Amino acid sequence: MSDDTRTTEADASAVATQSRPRMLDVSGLSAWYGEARVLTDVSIDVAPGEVVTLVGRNGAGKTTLLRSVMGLHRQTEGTIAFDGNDLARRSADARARAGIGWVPDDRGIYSSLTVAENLLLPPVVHADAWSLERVYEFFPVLHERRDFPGTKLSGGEQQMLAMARVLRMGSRLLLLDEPSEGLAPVIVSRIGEIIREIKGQGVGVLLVEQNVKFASTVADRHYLLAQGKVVEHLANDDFRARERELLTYLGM
Amino acid sequence: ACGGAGGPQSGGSSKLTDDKIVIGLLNDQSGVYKDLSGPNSKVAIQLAIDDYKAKYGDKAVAKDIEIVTADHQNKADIANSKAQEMYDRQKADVILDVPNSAAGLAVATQAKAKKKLYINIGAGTTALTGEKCNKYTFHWAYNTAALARGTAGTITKAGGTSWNIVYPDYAFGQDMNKSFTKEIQAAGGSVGQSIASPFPSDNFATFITKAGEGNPKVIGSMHAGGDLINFVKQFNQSPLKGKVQLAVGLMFITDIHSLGLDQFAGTQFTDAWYWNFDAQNKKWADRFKEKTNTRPSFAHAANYSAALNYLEAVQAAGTDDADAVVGQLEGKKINDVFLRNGEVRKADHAVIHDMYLAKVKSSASEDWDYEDIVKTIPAAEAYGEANPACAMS
Amino acid sequence: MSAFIQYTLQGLAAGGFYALSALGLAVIFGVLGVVNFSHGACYMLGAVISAVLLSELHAGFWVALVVVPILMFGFGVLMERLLVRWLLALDPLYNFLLTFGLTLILVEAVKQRYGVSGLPYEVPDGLGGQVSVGSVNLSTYSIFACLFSVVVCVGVGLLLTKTRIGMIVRASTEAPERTRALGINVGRWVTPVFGFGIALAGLAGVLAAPTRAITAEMGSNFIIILFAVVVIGGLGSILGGVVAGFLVGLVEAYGIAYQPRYAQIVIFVLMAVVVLVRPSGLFGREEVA
Amino acid sequence: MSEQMTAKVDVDLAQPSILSRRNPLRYLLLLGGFAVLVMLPYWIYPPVAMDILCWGLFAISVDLLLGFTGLLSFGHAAFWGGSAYCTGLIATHWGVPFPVAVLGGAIFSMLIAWPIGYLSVRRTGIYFAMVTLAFAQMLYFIANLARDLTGGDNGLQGIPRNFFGIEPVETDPFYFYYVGAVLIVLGILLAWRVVNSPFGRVLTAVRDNPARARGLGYDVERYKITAFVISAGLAGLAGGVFAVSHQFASLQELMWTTSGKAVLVTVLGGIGTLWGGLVGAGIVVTLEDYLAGSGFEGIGLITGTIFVVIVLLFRHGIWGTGRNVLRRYVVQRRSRPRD
Amino acid sequence: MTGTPLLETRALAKEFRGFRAVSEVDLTVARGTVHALVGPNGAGKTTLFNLLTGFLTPSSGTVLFDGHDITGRAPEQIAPLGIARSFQITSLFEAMTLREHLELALASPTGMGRQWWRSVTRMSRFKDRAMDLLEQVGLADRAGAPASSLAYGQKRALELAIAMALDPKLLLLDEPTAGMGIEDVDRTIALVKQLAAGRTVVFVDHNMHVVGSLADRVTVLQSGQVLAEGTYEQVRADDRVITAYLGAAHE
Ligand SMILES: Nc1ncnc2c1ncn2[C@@H]1O[C@H](COP(=O)(O)OP(=O)(O)OP(=O)(O)O)[C@@H](O)[C@H]1O
Ligand SMILES: Nc1ncnc2c1ncn2[C@@H]1O[C@H](COP(=O)(O)OP(=O)(O)OP(=O)(O)O)[C@@H](O)[C@H]1O
Ligand SMILES: [Mg+2]
Ligand SMILES: [Mg+2]
Repeated sequence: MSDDTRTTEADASAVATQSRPRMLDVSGLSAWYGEARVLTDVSIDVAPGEVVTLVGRNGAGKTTLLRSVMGLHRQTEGTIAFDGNDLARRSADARARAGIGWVPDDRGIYSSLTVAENLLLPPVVHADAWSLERVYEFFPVLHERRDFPGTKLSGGEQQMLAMARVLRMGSRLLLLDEPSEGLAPVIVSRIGEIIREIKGQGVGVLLVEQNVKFASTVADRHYLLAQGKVVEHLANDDFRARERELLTYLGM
Repeated sequence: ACGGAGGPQSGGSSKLTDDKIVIGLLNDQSGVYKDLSGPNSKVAIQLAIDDYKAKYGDKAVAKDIEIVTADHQNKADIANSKAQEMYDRQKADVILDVPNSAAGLAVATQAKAKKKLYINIGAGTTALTGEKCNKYTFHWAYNTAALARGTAGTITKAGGTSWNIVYPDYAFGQDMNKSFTKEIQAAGGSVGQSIASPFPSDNFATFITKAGEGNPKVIGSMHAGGDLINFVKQFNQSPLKGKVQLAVGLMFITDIHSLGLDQFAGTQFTDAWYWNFDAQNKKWADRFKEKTNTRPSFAHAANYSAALNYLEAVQAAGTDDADAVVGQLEGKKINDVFLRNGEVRKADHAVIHDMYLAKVKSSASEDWDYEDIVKTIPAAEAYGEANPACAMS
Repeated sequence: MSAFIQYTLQGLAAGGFYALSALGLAVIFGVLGVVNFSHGACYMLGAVISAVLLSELHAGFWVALVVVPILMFGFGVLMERLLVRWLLALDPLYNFLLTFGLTLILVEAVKQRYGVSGLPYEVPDGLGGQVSVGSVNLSTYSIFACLFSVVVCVGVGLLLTKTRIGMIVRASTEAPERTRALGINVGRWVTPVFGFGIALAGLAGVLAAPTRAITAEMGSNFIIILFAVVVIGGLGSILGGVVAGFLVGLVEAYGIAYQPRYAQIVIFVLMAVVVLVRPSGLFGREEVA
Repeated sequence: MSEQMTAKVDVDLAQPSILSRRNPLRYLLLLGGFAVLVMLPYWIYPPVAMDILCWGLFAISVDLLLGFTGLLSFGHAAFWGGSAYCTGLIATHWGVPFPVAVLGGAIFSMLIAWPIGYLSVRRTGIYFAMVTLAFAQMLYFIANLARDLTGGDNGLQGIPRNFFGIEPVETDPFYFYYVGAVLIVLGILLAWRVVNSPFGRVLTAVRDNPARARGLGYDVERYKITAFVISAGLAGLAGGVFAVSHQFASLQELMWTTSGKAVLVTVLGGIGTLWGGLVGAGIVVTLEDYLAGSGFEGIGLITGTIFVVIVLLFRHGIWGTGRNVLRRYVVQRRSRPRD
Repeated sequence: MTGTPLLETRALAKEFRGFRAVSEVDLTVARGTVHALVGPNGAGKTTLFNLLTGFLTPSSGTVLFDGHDITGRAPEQIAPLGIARSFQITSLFEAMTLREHLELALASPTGMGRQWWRSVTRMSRFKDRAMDLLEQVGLADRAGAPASSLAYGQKRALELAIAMALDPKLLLLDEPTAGMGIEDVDRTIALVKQLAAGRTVVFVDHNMHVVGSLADRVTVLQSGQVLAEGTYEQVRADDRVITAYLGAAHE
């Protein structure tokens, strides 16, 4: 298993995470859809106040990894721990209440709920949660459109709504699946600001991104995923330095 | 006590088709008429067969008598194909009962086409002895015209001279409305308004208000089944209760049984037969109860009577040939447990007999003891002249 | 003029009852997206159970008013757990068909057990008689039934729009998995709401028992009128259902007063007009893609 | 865009027909079907056999909408019953040979289907079902009120069965079956043609994604209305033959339970299978006929249970399930190495 | 003829329950150009597309296509005039094969779709053209597969092929590269370039790389109104555009 050794080496050399307390700890995770194995022995971790990205081609298994952490994909092996507690026996809603927030890749806005209801739906799980006023201040368009059905928003506005929703929960670990997709550049950079801000409050972020440029502006570390395996693990500086090379390597 | 006049002929060599008599009972065994007639009619017919066999013993023309039954579910199309099947496949010599007008009329068409006997009991429509009458079809127990003569005539003559009528807007209700209006006027009364209600309907409050306008002495409800119960319940909650008399066009003892005496107490209606009318009826009702653990409705008694008289006619004709049996039945005068002063009227095949004006008791001494017979309406008065619309063919 | 007032009041009284009867249908559709064809049958069950309570246990109207909704709630929970839930993820047509089949079973079962001609029931003590003002008369019971219905409708409306429950259940039915991931225990909500809708149908049945014929078939035609009510009001809109209930009650009463033969057709004509002019109903949300 | 919600019914039309034109099994099946058609009145009581064909075509007409256009009509009794009455009236008053009367009835159904369809197709999914149901109920009330014409609840009795004076056909259900069957088969062929036509292809597109179909330049509403009218015509054809076969038309034909039964037959046979309707009709009609004579009182229990079980467990119906099994078998055989 | 613009809107507006998603938009698209529509989220780009193609009815204003007023017509009336669109979210007939998709598109203008009395095999007269188009977008080998089995990028390619099949004079593409990796983006750019030969194209995209490589002209929308218009270079340098859309960080 040369891949495995390489990962371990990367782990040891690239970043010194061992000393820090871990918030999310995934180890030896494998996942299947029926017979097809889409994740193989993946080990990653996220510390509080840290932004970690998952980078990889379409179909590499990024979304599957997030869904497994959330407890929505159940056909897995290996362990997932949050704050040191094994999550295996916890349901998705228990995980969410424990402080894991998820922005799905399809945004997951409810058409049968208004914008405001979309925001108010999930429970507040932590005292750091953004207040409704703050959310509206940051995303004035959501305030303006608060009584419209959620899916009447434009594509990009829905993306903002999904983001705003987890902020309002006050989750301490965010799983963001391509949050910049379909957003105007100016909004993308504001999302970047948000991420940096909540990071300061000790929130951990696991970010899946196609937009490598954006990823490198917010992240501390990067895991490179190919065909369901972690093939590289880099600190952000290394990542920037090797950006061209990595892109060709990943076929991005 | 059967008035059959035909002398017994020697049973010896059978002149029966397929050596047996098959009686088809086609009725509603799962729907609204289930209690009124339904499966228990088979018991009644079996009693008739037993009586026939006991009476003629070895001399009986029909030795082997079989009953076949089918459930038409109140659907005319099923009644139609079941009737065909009974006549063709099961070799039924006669079909009995068939409640529900559409189904009853559909079977009459089959009887005519197959040239086999058909004795209707459960349906009320006068069309069976009117425009749709035919040689092989008999109508045994009642029709809407007889109900009107009984109830409307009697109540009007007793002083209920001004009426408002509410009737359900379908063939039966319209027939009833017409017959009632005619009889009320004939008896010297008047009808202020006739109000049609959609069928089916369960909110009658406004209809009742409307029917109370103009201060009539009597409100006539021509509804049946669930509609009738709805009407009576809501009438009892209206201010008219106790001020205006309620008369109903068609009511069965099973309706009283299901709704309870107190809702109906005092209501007058016309019945074709009542089990506790006299000793003869009571005796038969006891036999029936032994087998079924319940009291018979008029339909059960009529099924018994129709089956028995059919067998008597076969006995008299010495064959089950339909034309011969019809010949025996036509014009026959009958007195039995169901038919009093009965006659199989030749002109339209209506089987006329005495009818009864009944009043619902306010308390019962036993289950099913619900009616006081106020008046016996003689057959001729109840049925009037033969239906002129009938061109017997 | 007083006749007109009389008809209007009668229409309103009937309308309140229509509103309550349609309420459960609207609740279940609004929150689960299921058109419950068996709503009429559940209404019938409510009435039949009341009658049975009376004849077997001598428990009267007021007891039934409490007990029947509880029993029907349990029935609804069973129905959801055993049947409806497996089809929630599919097209709503499947649950429509399922509940249609269930209707046949329930009606037949009641027929088998309690016969076809109906069960007796009486107006509860104290609610008999009439209330008269001048020449206008209304039966006390119908006034009670109407007021009771309005109170229940308002309560349910508040419950579903002003509390989190309605929101949660709507979200849960639209996307159960995603809702779970937002920290909401979905299973805990869907079943009771379905049960609640069924309990409302049962409640309407109890209210009907004293004034209507209690037969196995009593819901079969009623459900069609209720469909018209919810289509006019806008499927899934509670306010719409209530307004349409009163509207239908009034239209029917005026119909009976001035054109009795066409009283029932008028309801469907009204529906056709609404569909033509406002396809999503008076208060309906636009169908969402 | 309120257009986007059309029934996402469980159909699997995408797979190409398993039995290609060359496959002998295809012709064997066709031959078998034809043989059954011919032999049916020998095996079952002829009027019941006729009922099966009528209900089969009726179900096919429902499937044309449900399976191929994504519209659940819960008011098809309007067209079946409407035609039954119209056929009866034409036959009674003008004494024409019955196929002509049936044709007249079918045309009448199409005429009433147009305005109903025009109003109904504005709604989709479950709304469509409820709106059609209500319109059918309206027709029921009207037929009841128009007693002079329809006979009210007594029904239209004694519809003549004129057929060029050919005695056996006019009186014997056995011979009548074969003439009626020709009409029904023509209807089935028409349905088959429609489904396998360019028009049918567009219907499938409309069912799957109406907005996209509009974007391609197809007038979605018009296609839906046309499909609705064609379907009504087929239901009318079936209802007309049914009326002539029974020689009457009753209000039962217009009742919503009749619409429900048609949907039951369709679902039982398999939505989107077309032929499934015939299989479903065969089962439901013979079952009803058997139960009517069996002394069993709970018919609703049985039909209701069938409905529930089919919807829960065999959503593809009998034909659909059978076809899937066959397909799996064929695919397995094909993928087996040939050596 | 070449003088008149192919598409022109005059004071076009759309209001949703009192909210103006598009207001007073005057847009002119010259024949044979590739025109990009950019702007912040919710600026009204998709709404504008819906107005142009009849999926929404304008509250006021007019749409002129080829000099004819087409305001308020239904999609099925507008498509035959030669306007085709792709959807922001892929919108296909999931159960149909790729070839059937194209045949359906090719048959649309011929009116064959109304023929219910003919065999569906008549539609295979479009087979050659359909295969041609699939070849062009590199999907020929998947011709018999159902659309549901395609990967995201392939679906977008199929959308383009359908648009080509309609042989429109005007092609409207809503975010053709959203959610694609860099490699697929480049392929799509090449495809659109190929498509644009001899046609007029209007597209929406948030990827400036795509806008830069394709657009002859760029219109920037904000809050339903035109904020700026010009070549890519002009627009990119516009201060208002930078603050409203690109953001200060953007170069
Ligand atoms: N429901 C499913 N059933 C079967 N296979 C699936 C399913 N969902 C995903 N897959 C497969 O699993 C693999 C990983 O998918 P995943 O969605 O995790 O990829 P991803 O890295 O998020 O890709 P993208 O960048 O396109 O979002 C892919 O090959 C995909 O085809
Ligand atoms: N059907 C509708 N009902 C109500 N509001 C709508 C509707 N469609 C769009 N909107 C609103 O109109 C505005 C413009 O939406 P549109 O989809 O055109 O934006 P867009 O420019 O395409 O944005 P994006 O880049 O995010 O896709 C948005 O604020 C949206 O909320
Ligand atoms: Mg993904
Ligand atoms: Mg957009």
